[in-house]
Amino acid sequence: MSKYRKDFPCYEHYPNLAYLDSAASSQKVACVLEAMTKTYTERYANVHRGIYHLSDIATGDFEAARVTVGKYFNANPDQIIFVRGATEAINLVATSFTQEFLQEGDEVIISRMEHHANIVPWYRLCHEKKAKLVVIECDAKGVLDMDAYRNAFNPKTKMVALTHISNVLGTINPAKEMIAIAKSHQVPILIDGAQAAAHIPVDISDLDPDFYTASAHKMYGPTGVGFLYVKKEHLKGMSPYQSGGNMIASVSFDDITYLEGPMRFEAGTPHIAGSIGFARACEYMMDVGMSYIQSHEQALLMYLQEQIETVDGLEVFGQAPNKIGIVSFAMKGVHPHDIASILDEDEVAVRAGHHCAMPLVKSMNQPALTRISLGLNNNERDIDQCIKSLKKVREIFSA
Amino acid sequence: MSKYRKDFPCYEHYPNLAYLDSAASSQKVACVLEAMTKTYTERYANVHRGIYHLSDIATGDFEAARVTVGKYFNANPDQIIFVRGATEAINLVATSFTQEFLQEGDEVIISRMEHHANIVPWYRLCHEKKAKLVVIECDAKGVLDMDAYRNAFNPKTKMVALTHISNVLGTINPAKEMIAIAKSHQVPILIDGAQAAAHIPVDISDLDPDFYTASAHKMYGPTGVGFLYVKKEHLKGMSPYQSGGNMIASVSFDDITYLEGPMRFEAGTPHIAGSIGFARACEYMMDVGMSYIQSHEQALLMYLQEQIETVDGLEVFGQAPNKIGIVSFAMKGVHPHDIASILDEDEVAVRAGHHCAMPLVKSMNQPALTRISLGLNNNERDIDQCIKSLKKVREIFSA
Amino acid sequence: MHDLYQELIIDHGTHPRRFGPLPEHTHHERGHNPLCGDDLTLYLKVEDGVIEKVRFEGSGCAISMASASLMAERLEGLSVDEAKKLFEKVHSLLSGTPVEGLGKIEALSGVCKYPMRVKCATLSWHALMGALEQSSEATEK
Amino acid sequence: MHDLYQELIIDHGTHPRRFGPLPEHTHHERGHNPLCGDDLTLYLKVEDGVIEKVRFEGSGCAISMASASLMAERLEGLSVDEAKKLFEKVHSLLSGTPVEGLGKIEALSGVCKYPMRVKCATLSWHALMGALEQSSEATEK
Ligand SMILES: Cc1ncc(COP(=O)(O)O)c(C=O)c1O
Ligand SMILES: Cc1ncc(COP(=O)(O)O)c(C=O)c1O
Repeated sequence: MSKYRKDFPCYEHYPNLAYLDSAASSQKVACVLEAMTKTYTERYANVHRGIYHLSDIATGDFEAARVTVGKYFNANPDQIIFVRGATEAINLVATSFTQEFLQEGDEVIISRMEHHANIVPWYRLCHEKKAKLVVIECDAKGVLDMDAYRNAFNPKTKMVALTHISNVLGTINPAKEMIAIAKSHQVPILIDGAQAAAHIPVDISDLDPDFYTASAHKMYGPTGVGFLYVKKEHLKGMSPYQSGGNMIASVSFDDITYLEGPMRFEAGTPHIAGSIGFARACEYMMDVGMSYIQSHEQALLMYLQEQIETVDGLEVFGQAPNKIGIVSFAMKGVHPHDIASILDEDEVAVRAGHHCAMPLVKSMNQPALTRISLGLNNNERDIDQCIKSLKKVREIFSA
Repeated sequence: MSKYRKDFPCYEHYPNLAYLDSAASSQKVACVLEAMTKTYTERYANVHRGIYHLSDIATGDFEAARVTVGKYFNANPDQIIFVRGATEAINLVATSFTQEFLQEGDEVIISRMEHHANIVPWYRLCHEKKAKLVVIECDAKGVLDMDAYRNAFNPKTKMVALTHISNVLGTINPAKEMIAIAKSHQVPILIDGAQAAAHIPVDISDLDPDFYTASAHKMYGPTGVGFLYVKKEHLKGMSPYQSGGNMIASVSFDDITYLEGPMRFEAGTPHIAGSIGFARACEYMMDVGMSYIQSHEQALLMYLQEQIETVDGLEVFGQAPNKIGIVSFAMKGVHPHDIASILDEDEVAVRAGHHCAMPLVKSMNQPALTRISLGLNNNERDIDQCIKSLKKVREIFSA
Repeated sequence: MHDLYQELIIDHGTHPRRFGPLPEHTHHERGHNPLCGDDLTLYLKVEDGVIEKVRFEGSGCAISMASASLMAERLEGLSVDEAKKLFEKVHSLLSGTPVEGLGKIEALSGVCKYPMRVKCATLSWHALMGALEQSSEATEK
Repeated sequence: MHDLYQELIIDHGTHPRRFGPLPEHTHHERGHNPLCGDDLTLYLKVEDGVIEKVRFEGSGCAISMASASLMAERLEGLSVDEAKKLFEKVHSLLSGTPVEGLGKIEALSGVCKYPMRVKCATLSWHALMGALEQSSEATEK
């Protein structure tokens, strides 16, 4: 049930840790850290344009990382841009793509269940352009209103940005359908895969979105890196985002020409070690197998949903039939911060707050929620420990 | 002479490596890698807003890193923004600061010796705003024309962006004087410290620029992280750069308020481990002592300059009286790429090309240059090995 | 015994004293932490430099509610100067310096070990200082 | 012996053959690698499907110059089809596949071990293909 737990060195230091906050950021697997240390000690130099051996192998490793990440998501590496994370990727699209054509009165579709990363850049852009942010609601179970989505399109609709999986509700949205609908209206669509990438198979070639993004740190990988997939037809037309070295073909004070392809959007020295670590995390998950990961996490989710019923006074938000191992809840009369603090005393790590999804949490009339989120590293004992501690919270607060 | 060489694990794998490309990116010290591995294995969780222990210590380490970086540069941590590197920092300033007030006909001062990172963002901004890019030239020795700089100011001058040290010439520019002059005209100034930060003491409080930046990967630190210092009076007024989680105070679909301080400019999950590694690199250099670093590198530079005279047909570019350990040269009749390839066979790693400074290299009427750059890790043997190999190049090409 | 959630904290956190509006207030101030959602409004009736009556309204975690409740109880009858001195003492307590003579408020001392929670405990106290820095609302009008 | 810089390469790299303009050319094409600065222009005089004369001008590293020089020497007298086949063979050689019957051009075989230098060696060959893909300049006018 937990044969991969040993790959996570955090448990050597905290054998009793019940880490239930993978949705915020996952713990790391040893092979990722080894790959990065190896890069830094044996295979390091700046990439691109260096003629000597170390620069050559660093460049090779860096570009091989792009291939591996592409393979994990079944996408052409020539369409994989390394970025800091999902947040940067969405900003990049809003700035270098949508900003170029969005006009006053146009509309951008997002949903109620977006993370701030997929709200604020669009909000700012719409504000600047006097365009309208159209918000698709979800029902009480946390299922996106697909009819509302379908009906939201009109000739003013110029961009769609939707999450693949909600970081609060766990809902797996019907990405393929969402993309097909946008496509039928010739509206480009970005899918925020930050919560999907480590938990369900993501086949970009099959989904065929215009943009897709995820962050490595939620995929058992390093901080400071993620990717943006861009459909080929947009890659050429998009204006550069940040600019500087590494992304130009030639510079004079009167004329500058930019590179084509992913490097056009990778100004400056990239996060070389991070990209290599990211690829190693992808490889690790491919070795484990996405079907194992899914069934492991689904089994734990079933167990968690069953067990959590035994705690009095809990209300769970997010009951979509199709969801990943994320369970957010409110406990009557107890503030989530108090829950998280008490759980912490029992080495149970859960997150409490608005989860960077204020519009969603507010719509539930909650000041904040407590969230349990699962990953490959978890086992049933983690859940038992959490449930036991939740019962303790009940006790303390009903004294 | 090389007592710190043992701190660089690359030499365990390549005992005969003469790594002379620190200006592109430095090799790493072991303690930096250890600090990051420790973060990832024992002290990892997402930062900010997590209530449990691991998140608490990760947040503490991350904020302590800001303090350490501030200490290294003698700047208030509340004015230190973590970014991907110097390139991102300059883009941030061009976008969130200068763009807000630059008007048609205004002027931005840069210099001939800037890295593309400090050219392209200003070029693009000026292009967009129909403003003028004013370029200060340097003389044959590679010394900035300070008279031209002084005379370049007029009421249209709205921004200055100059490098502290040239990555091709090694010239240490008189930053304090440059800043004072800009200040006397009430024009904000950004100093690109990418090449300065690991080689000379940088006292930001004393220099008092409006903006200062450097990248960790050139400071024996990790990839994917750097910092931007922002003067307090600008920090408040500056509009956010990227947006998403971590930088907002509240979000609804009708209104968004942003945090104040550095976090306002750190959207999304930051490069947590990288920032901690960056701080460890700063600590390492503080332990070694900047005066040791400087005298070590100056002694090697003297030796290199002396030895390189013994190679026939070399022309060295950059003879400023005040310079760091960077020596760029052309060899008559031999293309730099051929030089670098032959040196590589002897495990001598030097860079050949335009060094992301095309306007400078072109002004020297060279298609490219070969560059030797020194760091704390180097010793005289590295230089001997390089000189011997350069003589071999001469031989091969005069056969 | 739980460091953070002593009985007194739970009691005041779940049944805050002096909770409610105070129409006859002379000073009031909102304390709001958008990041964690704690949100309260403090009302003071100050007469001749003495805090005669204290009430507060709002919602938040047990720590913030308990801190506000204990503060409200303690403030009534104190002079404005005494209240300011009390703020300093509580500030020290929550920063980890042992302070004596705070009575029930000492139940908050465990909070200093939880940096993420300190701001919950200080919210009402900062609202107090904000309120006292204003001139009385009557004079304002 | 140095893998990359064999005598033949140094010789052709520093004293390129068929170097210079060709006013009577029927095809020409520029090969330019902005990243490393190698820049050459290739001129061909093609008549009745046969490459009669080849010249090139430009500057670059020894590898790119030698490759262009060896190519230019070899091309004269070949038919356009033969030239295209030659390109395929050289492409294989530079990708690391051993190829026979290339004569002097085989001196370039060491390049394949240096990925960063392969594009120097292929520059003139890509220019050749570019030139041949055009219809002759006379017909264009
Ligand atoms: C759904 C979703 N989108 C975007 C993000 C932002 O990711 P990052 O902070 O790595 O940029 C997150 C992570 O919190 C998320 O859960
Ligand atoms: C002077 C100078 N400025 C800016 C940069 C850009 O730094 P980075 O690539 O780390 O963003 C460099 C590094 O190449 C540099 O030498």
